Amino acid sequence: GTTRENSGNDPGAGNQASGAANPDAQIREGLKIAFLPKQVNNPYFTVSDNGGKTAVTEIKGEFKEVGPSEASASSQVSYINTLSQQGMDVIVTSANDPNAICGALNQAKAAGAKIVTFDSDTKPECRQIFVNQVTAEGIAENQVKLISEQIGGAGEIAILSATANATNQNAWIELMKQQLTKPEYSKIKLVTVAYGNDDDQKSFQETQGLLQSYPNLKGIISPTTVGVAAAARYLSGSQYKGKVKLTGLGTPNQMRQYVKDGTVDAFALWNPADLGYLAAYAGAALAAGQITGAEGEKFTAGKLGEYTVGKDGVVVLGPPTVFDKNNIDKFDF
Amino acid sequence: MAHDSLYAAPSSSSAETERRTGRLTGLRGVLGSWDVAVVVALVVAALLAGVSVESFATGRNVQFLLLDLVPLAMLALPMTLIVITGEIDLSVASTVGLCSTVMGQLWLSSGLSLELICVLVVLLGAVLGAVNGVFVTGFGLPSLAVTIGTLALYRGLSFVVLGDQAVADFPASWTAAAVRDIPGTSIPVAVLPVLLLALVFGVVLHATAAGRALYAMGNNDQAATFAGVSVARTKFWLFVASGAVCGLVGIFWTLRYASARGDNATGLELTVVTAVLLGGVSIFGGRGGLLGVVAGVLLLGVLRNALQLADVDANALTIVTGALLVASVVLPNAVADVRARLHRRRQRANPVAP
Amino acid sequence: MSPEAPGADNAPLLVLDGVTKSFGAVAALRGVHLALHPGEAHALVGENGAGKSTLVKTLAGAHTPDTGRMALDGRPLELRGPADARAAGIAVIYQEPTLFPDLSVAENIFMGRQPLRGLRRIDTTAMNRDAERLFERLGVRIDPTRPARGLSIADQQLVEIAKALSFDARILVMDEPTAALSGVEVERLFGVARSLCERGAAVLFISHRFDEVFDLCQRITVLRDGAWVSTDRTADLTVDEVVRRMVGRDVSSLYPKQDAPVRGTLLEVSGLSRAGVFSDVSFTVRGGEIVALAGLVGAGRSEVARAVFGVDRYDAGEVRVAGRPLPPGSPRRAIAAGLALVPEDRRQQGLVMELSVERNATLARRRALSRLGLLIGGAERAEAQRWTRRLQVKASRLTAPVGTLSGGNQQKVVLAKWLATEPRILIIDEPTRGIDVGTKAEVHRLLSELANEGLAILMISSELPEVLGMADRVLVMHEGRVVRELSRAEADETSVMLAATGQGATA
Amino acid sequence: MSLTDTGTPHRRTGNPPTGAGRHRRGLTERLLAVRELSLLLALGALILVTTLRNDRFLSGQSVKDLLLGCAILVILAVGQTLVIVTRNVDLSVGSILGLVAFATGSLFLAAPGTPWPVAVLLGVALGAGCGAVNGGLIAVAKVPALVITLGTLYAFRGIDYYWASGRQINAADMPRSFLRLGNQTVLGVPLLFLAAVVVVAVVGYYLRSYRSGRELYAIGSEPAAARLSGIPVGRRVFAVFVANGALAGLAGVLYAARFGTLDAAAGTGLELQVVAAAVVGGVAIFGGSGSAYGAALGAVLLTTIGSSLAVLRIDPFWQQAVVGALILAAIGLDRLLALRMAARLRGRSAHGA
Ligand SMILES: Nc1ncnc2c1ncn2[C@@H]1O[C@H](COP(=O)(O)OP(=O)(O)OP(=O)(O)O)[C@@H](O)[C@H]1O
Ligand SMILES: Nc1ncnc2c1ncn2[C@@H]1O[C@H](COP(=O)(O)OP(=O)(O)OP(=O)(O)O)[C@@H](O)[C@H]1O
Ligand SMILES: [Mg+2]
Ligand SMILES: [Mg+2]
Repeated sequence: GTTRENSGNDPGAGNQASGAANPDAQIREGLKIAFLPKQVNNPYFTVSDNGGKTAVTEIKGEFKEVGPSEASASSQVSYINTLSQQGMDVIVTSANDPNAICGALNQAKAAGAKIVTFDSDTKPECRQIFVNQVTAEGIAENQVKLISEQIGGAGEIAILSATANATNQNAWIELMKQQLTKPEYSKIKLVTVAYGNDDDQKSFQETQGLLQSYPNLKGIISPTTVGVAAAARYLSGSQYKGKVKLTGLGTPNQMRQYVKDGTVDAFALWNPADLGYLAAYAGAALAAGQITGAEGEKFTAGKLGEYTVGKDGVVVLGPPTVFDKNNIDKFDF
Repeated sequence: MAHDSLYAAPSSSSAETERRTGRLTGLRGVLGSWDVAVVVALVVAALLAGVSVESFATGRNVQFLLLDLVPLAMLALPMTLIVITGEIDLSVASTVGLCSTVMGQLWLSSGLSLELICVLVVLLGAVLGAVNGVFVTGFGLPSLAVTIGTLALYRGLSFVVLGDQAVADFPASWTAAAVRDIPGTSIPVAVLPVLLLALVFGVVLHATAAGRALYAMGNNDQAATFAGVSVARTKFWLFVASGAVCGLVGIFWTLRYASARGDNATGLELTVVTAVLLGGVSIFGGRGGLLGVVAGVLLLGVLRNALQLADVDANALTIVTGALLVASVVLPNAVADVRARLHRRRQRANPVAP
Repeated sequence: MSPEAPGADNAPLLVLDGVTKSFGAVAALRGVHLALHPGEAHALVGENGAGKSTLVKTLAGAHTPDTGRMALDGRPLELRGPADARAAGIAVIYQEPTLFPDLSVAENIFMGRQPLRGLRRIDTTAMNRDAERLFERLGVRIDPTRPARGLSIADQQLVEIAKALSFDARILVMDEPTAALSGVEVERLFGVARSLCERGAAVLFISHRFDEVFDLCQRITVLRDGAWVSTDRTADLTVDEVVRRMVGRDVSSLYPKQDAPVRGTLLEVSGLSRAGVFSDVSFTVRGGEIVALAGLVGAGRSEVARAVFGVDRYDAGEVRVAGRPLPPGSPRRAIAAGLALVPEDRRQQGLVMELSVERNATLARRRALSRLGLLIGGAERAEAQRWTRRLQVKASRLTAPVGTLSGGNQQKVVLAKWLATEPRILIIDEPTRGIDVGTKAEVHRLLSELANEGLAILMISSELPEVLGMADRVLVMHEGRVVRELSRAEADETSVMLAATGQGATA
Repeated sequence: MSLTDTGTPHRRTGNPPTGAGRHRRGLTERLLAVRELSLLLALGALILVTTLRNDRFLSGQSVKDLLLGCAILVILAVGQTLVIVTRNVDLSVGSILGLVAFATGSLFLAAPGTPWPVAVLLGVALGAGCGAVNGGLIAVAKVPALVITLGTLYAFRGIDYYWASGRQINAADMPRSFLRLGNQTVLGVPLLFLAAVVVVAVVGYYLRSYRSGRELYAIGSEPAAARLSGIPVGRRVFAVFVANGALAGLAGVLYAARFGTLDAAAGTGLELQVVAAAVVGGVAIFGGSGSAYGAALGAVLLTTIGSSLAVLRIDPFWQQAVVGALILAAIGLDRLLALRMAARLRGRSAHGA
């Protein structure tokens, strides 16, 4: 029979960029670029897709946003099929599952579409470019630094994550644990990771549970927008407000209130609109043949300037922005 | 769901019987039967989509459409029989999820061959179905409540099995086989087992003594018992069959998406129930047929696919699904009501001489 | 003849004039006239399916007549629903009990009219007390606080009666209220009905038992095929005359069993017990023989039948069919062994109301009718036709839902269903409950014929004439035990009665 | 002629009636009380075990959190009880809640100065409107509630999505006075919980002590009989759906006040939790029995389990599984009680009682 040993799978067969890039190629007008977020109805993706729309308008292409109303890989597959059926030039997507949509993406690629992933990647061989909001290392470093500053470099902390199998979150958490082994953080102890399932109420309950289980808790990192908002809301209405520190990844609009009322000192996020914007440009560059997804290729992304394709076809947006009392009113998303 | 219907007990009120027969005859007069009506709706929808939606009527699209429908169609088959007996199984999607994660876990850590794993997964599905069956028939609990319980239980267990992992390294030959076409056509191979199952379930339901018994117990399980039908045993085996089919779907799902994870097929149960009801099966049991359900599944698929291709918002799709379901039950009744009213008016106009 | 005739001595309370009602193609009522006078009990008789229950439901506001007028106290009455009928002072006991199993008996009686205390809240204490008083009037003891679920049919019927009485209605309509009752309760019911009449109420009474009709009622209206035939004073009528008007010909109301050669023992029950229901029941039934199981309502006869057939489990004892032990708890095996059970409650146990007459008639025989596991449509239909014809089932088509048939015709379909299995042993529980005279004789003739063909028949019946006329042997049950076995010669009204009431029992 | 049994004592089918006027609790009611008691015991045991493991579970803050956490589910479960008792079910409550919550947010966006009572009223009205759509379709077109509300589950949610089109409304968009509703306490008890208690008390008392309340049980117990006894079944069922919609609307407004962050997905999947709470609380899924108090206790129990698993740091993966197992246990217990009662009734009516 077929067993795992003899199945001859070769995981991580890198991204084979085909053909040669022509850095001077022109982006033609009327490129059909489709954005397929994890889920429509998710404000975060609405913002980033709008960034993409801005970019597509700049290059005089046709923009379209489609997607499932619930964040599942299977419905994403059916949308990818529809898009390839409609003859899209570029599909920009954020994967609900790194593997599940691979088959459909490969089929779409074979039908002539260029594939860009953003926010959440698939396996590298299924797409040409992954536009990463920030490197996982960057996030981990930033988050640990923020919490350490807030709790004065010592004490127990916990992490409130999204779902237990969220790829991003898990990678970040792994790297945060590595960060914490550094000597400057030696007095900080990570006691647990809780999962709020990106569900507001669940995250709220989990925060509550954390505080009860760990009376000495000094800080919480919640690297997910839903989680950090729920945790902030819990803290702001509880006796722990201001005593237990909270940081994480959140949007300024959601967190503004809690920054102002002193529940939260500082948190971080990249600009999701820029992320979508960059992804659209990367897709256009691929379609034009300016890049193929090989390491070292360069392209210009409108107002954001020039970007270089890194290893495995990854393009990094840049370091995250830290929001605090002083700058939060300058942002609206 | 016991024989005493949720909304109004059959037969005990003749007003009710009058309405029901009115509905039946009314339909028969207008459309032949609900089955036929769904088939007609399907054909009309497909023709309209073919004409008005670009790239709908292409081989590739047919392939996509059918592949997307395989799990729904498979699950709808045993569900039809279960609903006809007056029960319901809301745990199907969670059972699929649990079968999928167990398949992943076995593949990841057991070293067993995939063939054996598949057999084990189908067995597991049957066992999970049997658990439902024991609660419903053995302890005599309402299936709606039991399967809401196992809906949560099985989904929870599927997260327990694989946790935050996703198993994705299934052999390419297997994952490719799940989406392969029948040579020379654009019809996926996976459609064949669905057809076979549909045939089996169809024959059992419509042409065997057991099928008759299903309708009888759906309407009045006590009378069925008195007529020598082993109501409990039959229902038990239906739940087992449903579970086994969930196992098959779990395998298909895992291979098609090359990914075994805890949240596979979440929420599918409502779509399955929608398809079955759209196909004309009465939620109270005792009425409906398999042809209608198969047509209902296809109708749902065609509409979704066509609307997606026509770039209709996912939100509108949600509304359409809901509206379709409501219309499918409201319309026949409304038609029958109007006819009955007309009939009465005519009667009043020229009364029978005493 | 005008509906008010003959000799209206007082103005009628309620008048129905030219009432028509059809269900699709079936004309259930065709221009019916009826006048109910205050202080009088009025009987409505007719064959099964004559339209009696339909008339009752029209009076109750549950059916809207297609044409025709109703008048109360000379003023036109229009009923838009049962609530209107109640408001008009019409109380109805339907043919089939309509209780709420989850609610307490008292609430069942007073639903919608519960006694209130301050802030319009329900006064539960007063309600239970009132219910108790009602039961006292009826001379029965039912705990008003117990749920209605689990009441025997007789008790359900009593609760229905209590409910109707609680209205203090001006018009009391009773659709076969006595079908499930035994002598005492019937007497009590009649006592109450008479006292209502004395207070100026009008009673409409429906029954297939003529002794009751002649006992209680002052007038009799006969319906035939939905049409009004006659209304007369009871004093001017004889039973035979009424029957002739109902059926349109002369019938003998009883058909005594022919003597048939008695063959070997087919059914042997020994030491059968079920805790709290029956104990140590033993008897045998031979081919060609009709054995009657007599007793008062609640004696446990139906329970024995159900246990023998395998619908209920039993704690001890054994059932043998033609010498072979029958495994307990499986009606399927029982059918395979040649047993058939015509249950007492056709609505719950006998029929699948939404399925067609045809499907119902072949339901118990569905396995035998299939070839290689597949059912053959033609064979099913032929089989259904054969039996419905033989039993003269009146139905518009064989594909009509059986729920649309009249009570008596439904009963015939149940019989058809079981005779179609060609059993060796037929257990038949209240074979003629709710069946009109003509058909009753027909059923009796049929039973006799079947016995002649060698069937062993165990018949449970609460009607003494039926028991005495049909049975070769009579087993009398009292409180869950067989207390007496009487041969045909020994059995007469007194001996059966004495045994059934537990007096002079020598088991 | 039928058998006459002149001279025998009356057949007994129940206990000899006790003296009139003495207050007795009916068998039917006593069964319910047992059900509610067992829920309270389970709840007590759960709290005890959790507290033994972690004494902070009973701290003021934590109790406040618990009460806050269950309030919305309690309100929904009570509304659902009204519906289930009539042998119907409303699967669209989650969607109604989401729609109303988003509407409330939008209201404050459009008219920031709206006083909060107006928002509450409008939310309740919108919920009642949604309920009227359900009830209208069910009562007028005479179709099963499960199907209709499964349809409107999609439809209302779709409308919500459509309206929101990916927008989010944040706490900052809503007036403080309104948000305080979600957090404020009166004598240490959250306002939200008090609202839930009022709802439970009113509905519970109504169901038990008013004619129309009892009629709901009658409808659920035997709809055809209800119709024949002159109960306006259509009107009552319609009213029940409107009431449930209104309660879902109220829950939606409270949700907005409590969570502050609103998008179109609020309340997704809540319907199964609500039905589960009612079922765990002893409301028979096929109508005719159950009480609002039981359903409320069921909701409290489910929420407490959620919190205590989090506190006990039980692998979160297990949580859903535990909830599922609990539902099975609860309905199993109901069945057991019912069987015991049936046995008792049989014993009572046995001969020579
Ligand atoms: N709801 C219904 N739909 C169709 N036909 C009906 C309906 N109710 C009654 N009928 C038909 O109307 C006729 C009269 O029925 P009804 O029940 O009034 O008879 P009945 O006189 O009460 O008979 P029985 O003595 O058997 O109770 C029958 O032919 C019956 O089949
Ligand atoms: N559903 C039930 N639940 C509890 N006890 C029951 C039930 N049905 C019957 N009993 C009890 O069982 C005993 C016998 O029942 P039943 O009245 O059916 O006897 P029967 O002799 O067959 O009378 P019938 O003339 O009504 O057929 C009685 O004591 C009765 O109270
Ligand atoms: Mg009748
Ligand atoms: Mg009996």
